[in-house]
Amino acid sequence: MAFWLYAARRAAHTAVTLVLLLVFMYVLFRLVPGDPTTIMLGTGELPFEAQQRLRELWGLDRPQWQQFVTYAGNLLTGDLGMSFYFRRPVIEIVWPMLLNTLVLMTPVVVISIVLGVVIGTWLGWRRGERIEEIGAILALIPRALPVFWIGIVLLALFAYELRWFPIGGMRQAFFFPETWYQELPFFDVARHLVLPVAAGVLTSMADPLMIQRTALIEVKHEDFMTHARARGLTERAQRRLARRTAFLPVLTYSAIMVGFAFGGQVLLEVVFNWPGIGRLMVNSVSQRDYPVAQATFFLMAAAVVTLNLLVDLAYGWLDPRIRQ
Amino acid sequence: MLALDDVSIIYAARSGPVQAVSGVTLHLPVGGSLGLVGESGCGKSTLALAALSLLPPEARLSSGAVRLEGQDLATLPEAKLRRLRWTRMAYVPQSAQNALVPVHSLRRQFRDTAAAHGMRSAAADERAAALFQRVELDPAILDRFPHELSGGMRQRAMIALALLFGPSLLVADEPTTGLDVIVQRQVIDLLRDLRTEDGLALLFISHDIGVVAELCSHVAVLYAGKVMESGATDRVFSLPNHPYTMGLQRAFPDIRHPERSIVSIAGHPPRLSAPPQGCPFAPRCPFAQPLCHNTVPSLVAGPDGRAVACHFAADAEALRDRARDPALWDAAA
Amino acid sequence: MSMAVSVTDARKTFVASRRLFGGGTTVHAVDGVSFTIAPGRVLGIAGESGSGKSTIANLLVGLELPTGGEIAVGGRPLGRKPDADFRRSVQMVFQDPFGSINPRFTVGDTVGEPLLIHRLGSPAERHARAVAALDEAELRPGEAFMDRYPHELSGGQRQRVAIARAIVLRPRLLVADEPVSMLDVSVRAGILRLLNRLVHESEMAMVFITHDLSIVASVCDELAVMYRGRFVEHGPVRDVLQRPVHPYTRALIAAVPVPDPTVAPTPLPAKLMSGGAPVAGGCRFAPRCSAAVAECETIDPVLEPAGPAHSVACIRHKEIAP
Amino acid sequence: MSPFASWSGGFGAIFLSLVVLIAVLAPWLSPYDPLVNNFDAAGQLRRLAPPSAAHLLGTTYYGLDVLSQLIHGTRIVLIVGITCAVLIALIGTNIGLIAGYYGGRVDTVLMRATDLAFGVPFIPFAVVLVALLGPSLWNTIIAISFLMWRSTARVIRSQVLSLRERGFVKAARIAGASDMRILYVHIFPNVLPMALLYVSFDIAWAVLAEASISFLGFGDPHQTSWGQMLYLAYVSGSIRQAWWWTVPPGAALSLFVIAVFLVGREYERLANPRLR
Repeated sequence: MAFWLYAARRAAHTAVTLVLLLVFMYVLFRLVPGDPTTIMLGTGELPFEAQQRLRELWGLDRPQWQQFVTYAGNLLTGDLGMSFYFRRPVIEIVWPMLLNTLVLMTPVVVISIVLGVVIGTWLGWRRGERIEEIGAILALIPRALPVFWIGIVLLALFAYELRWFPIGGMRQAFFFPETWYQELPFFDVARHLVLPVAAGVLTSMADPLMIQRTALIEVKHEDFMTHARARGLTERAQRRLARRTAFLPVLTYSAIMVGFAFGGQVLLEVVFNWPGIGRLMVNSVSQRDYPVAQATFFLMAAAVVTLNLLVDLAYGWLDPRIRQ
Repeated sequence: MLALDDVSIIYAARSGPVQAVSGVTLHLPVGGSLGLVGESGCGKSTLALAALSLLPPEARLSSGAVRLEGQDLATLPEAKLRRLRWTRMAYVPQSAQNALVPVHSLRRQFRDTAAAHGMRSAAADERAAALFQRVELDPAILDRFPHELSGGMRQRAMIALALLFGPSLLVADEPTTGLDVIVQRQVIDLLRDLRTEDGLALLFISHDIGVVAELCSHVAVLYAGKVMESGATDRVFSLPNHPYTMGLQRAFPDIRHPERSIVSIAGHPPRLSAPPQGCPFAPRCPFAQPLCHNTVPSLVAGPDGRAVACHFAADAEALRDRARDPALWDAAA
Repeated sequence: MSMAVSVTDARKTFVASRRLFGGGTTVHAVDGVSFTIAPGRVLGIAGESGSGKSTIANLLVGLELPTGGEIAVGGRPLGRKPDADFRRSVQMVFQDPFGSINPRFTVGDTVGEPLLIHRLGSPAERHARAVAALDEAELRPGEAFMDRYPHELSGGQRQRVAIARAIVLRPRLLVADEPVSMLDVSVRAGILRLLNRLVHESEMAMVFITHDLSIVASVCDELAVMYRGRFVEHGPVRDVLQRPVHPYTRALIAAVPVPDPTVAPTPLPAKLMSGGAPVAGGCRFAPRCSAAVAECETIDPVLEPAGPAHSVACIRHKEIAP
Repeated sequence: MSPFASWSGGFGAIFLSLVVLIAVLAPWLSPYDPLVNNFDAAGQLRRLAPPSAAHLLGTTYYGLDVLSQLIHGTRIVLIVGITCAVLIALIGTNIGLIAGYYGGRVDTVLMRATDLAFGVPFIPFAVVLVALLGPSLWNTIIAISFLMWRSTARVIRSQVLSLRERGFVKAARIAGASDMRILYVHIFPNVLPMALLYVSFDIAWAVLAEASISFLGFGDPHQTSWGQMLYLAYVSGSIRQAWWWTVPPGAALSLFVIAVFLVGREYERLANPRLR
């Protein structure tokens, strides 16, 4: 089957998932006791008349499905409503935070997958050697560590104790460069990135690593690897072949990993005071600022669904069998 | 061309070492054809891999030597061995479905193989197109992926790939198993042509004595990792000297004689982790005597280039007469 | 005499390669097949993969429902859905002895299960019937096998367990789908002889599906050769094997390797392999047939008599008959 | 198989037994009530006291005994781990079984639901749900189980898809077995090893998830969980000096999860010989 047909089908699939996701969110955020008119004012001690006017204004008197259509339409067009807390359009608050989140998340995900695949291939290829056995068990350990705890330990050690890195945030309020390289525009942000990225990579590297290792061990037993050896392929070419085939499960996993990465991201942002949407979400939930909470949740979910689609497309590209 | 001298192979299994092949000696002359027949688990595929020096890590050559054109493969460094593979000896495995790289087009697999031996992509493409014509495949198929082809097409593509460097030895391990009869016939015809026209030496492994009879001038019958009988195919099949060969032959139906009843051989092959003390076939042999259960018969070469491992090889003629009666085998089963 | 099985114009179509929008291509896996089998007789159905022989097997045992035609077992037609009676009257033996028995069941559980499902007899009676079925399948003594697990058995023994499970309900029809093709050569004859004996000593009929024409003679009474969803030749087994009429049957027989090195293999006609797709409304074998004439492209042949009990679907059968 | 590998599985098993023992005996083992503030002789709150004979692992900012909290935390870990794993296994296995066996429309609907569950970011969802329903241990368990069945469902479904084509399933259908019988007598026992493997990993993930939710401040305020200990250490700003407050709960959490992984790995090794 042609690749584009496969791509179209996956895209249609994603659209359906996105709609379902909107329904899911609509229901989820209506689990809040009372309705927005009462939440907004905290106590709900508003005169009945005024409440009624607000209900009409916000369309809360219309049938559920109409409310949902308006809601979905608004979200999809970027009209995320007003923040109860900041009294500003949600989009203005969320947008810069989203960019900050990507600044932290991209290196975490990319480095984790690259390191995981490289180390996983190495371990899988060396199956049965003593170093591999120890390596495989060592690789389990970081997967078991809670990311926020690693963050705390890193902070206590490298920020408070050794003072090598800042104790959190993304930029320093009053930063005076001492040498030339400190004057580089991204230097300050990079310095703030080191600890959170280290904590993130340490904990999210383990999964791609273990998956790549397991897949490689399985691939090594495949007939086509014996045949590749029979064809006189060099050790390097054989390993490239194995890595290429064994990478497919990692690719599948990377879609799931993005979902997890947002979870880890929330924790990282809280521990390191990173001004991203994860921390914003936790704060807005605590402050019962539901429009903001909803918007951050939607953005994360939409990002996961979109990245899932991209991974599916990459899979279809790399594995011709899947296109059927 | 290819010589296996007293080859024994041991697998390290979970339950302990398993002697998959013991003391097998085989010779395949230049341009010759040798069929290995036997039931599943008799060591056929292990021997094929040993002939290519491709044994998996858990298996090892515990004794003997495999020689290709006089060179002992075990003594060659890996780099030399690698260059020998595919240029001098090629391999057509049992399942082309699993042996072709699933994520690469056929063209890519030709090119990768070519690159491993220093041939350029353009030259590889040209050669691949010519070879596809040789195996009666449309060269346009080169750009397809293995899963897009039928079983017969895949197996022929596999053979074309084996011929990339015009090797002098082809090891084919059950290349027609799982194919439909007409497609199987096509593959057999192709292999026969390669043998007679291109002078390719063929080591052919099969459980089907009919296919071996059509394709190979010489045959070795394996049982429990040992050669029971070997020699020229027409001699072995017309005058089998070993009771196992006789039974195997009687177990095979012949479509020209639907009235002939086929037999089963009682029992099942021995477990190689705990082989019987005497002749491995003794527990299933209708002619077994106390001697057979205690002493392993050695493979004795006869005058006509044949060898047989049976204590009663001298009485073969009488045994053959008795083996013709299906009641004999039924009584044992 | 009432027939154990009668199949009239059975059809099964599948929708293949579904598109993103709209329908897809229909494949006629079985395209108008009729036959009857008397109790105690065996019909062999031979053909290459994709000929529709496995679909017939699935239709006969109710794993799939026909899209047209009628299937009746013991005179009772299969209605909209197979009912308990139908389930009791047909059973199947599968190709793969390793996949066809639940690895977590003992032999006794496996063989006794059909009795349990149909709530036949007390536990003691069920046990006795399962032991008897094992004995009949030549696993003797049956009692000794009851508590064993499949992994303790050889391939041949597993296939006998599968046969015992199939006969424990005393079905009217047994469908054997390539029952020996995954077994070692040395044990095939035993299984074939067992099936042969079970059918011919009882009122049970059998359909024996195979791709290997060389073994049909030892089990079957009649043989039908299938090509692209149709029977192209049907007759007494030795008659078909020794005097095949249809060009396809001839090619199939010629392609079977002969275990005699002194006999040169019969060459196959070149057109057999190079032929393209059949023309609608014509003979489906015509593009690969070396005996085809222009008419073959326009006439879709039906089975017609070519000898006693022997029929062939070829418009030139009289001219090309041996 | 190397002794090293089985040694690691044994270590995991011993550690887990120890945790169960501590959880059962928690009231007798812990020297203090984990939720009662401790005062010194002068009546002063024992704020951030370093480890001593009286408080083997020191005290918290609120004057609570760290060791006692740690000991009581094992109970939360086991309740959350086991309850979630059972819920997840029940939901995931059944969805996988039903989707894989029935196929067609049922499969499409259930797999869409699974896709949706994969599309929802897990921790943010749990935080929102717990915040909306009100922080409590039970709500945390619901929030965790509500999404985590997804991996189990997918894996079990793919196993069922291949089992469905096996002869013994067809044979059962031909013999007239009901769908329920085929699903739960024939197919289920054959997917059980895989389901159990996922149960072991789900215990680990659920415990980590509970810790994360508690660390974000949405845990049950009336229970002492290890995640909550870290939350309080963090928000009280004590992480720079009170290592005795931050290291033990984090290390205990990690060791518990490692132990679960090691036992799961050992089990996988037995179930899947290829990984030996």
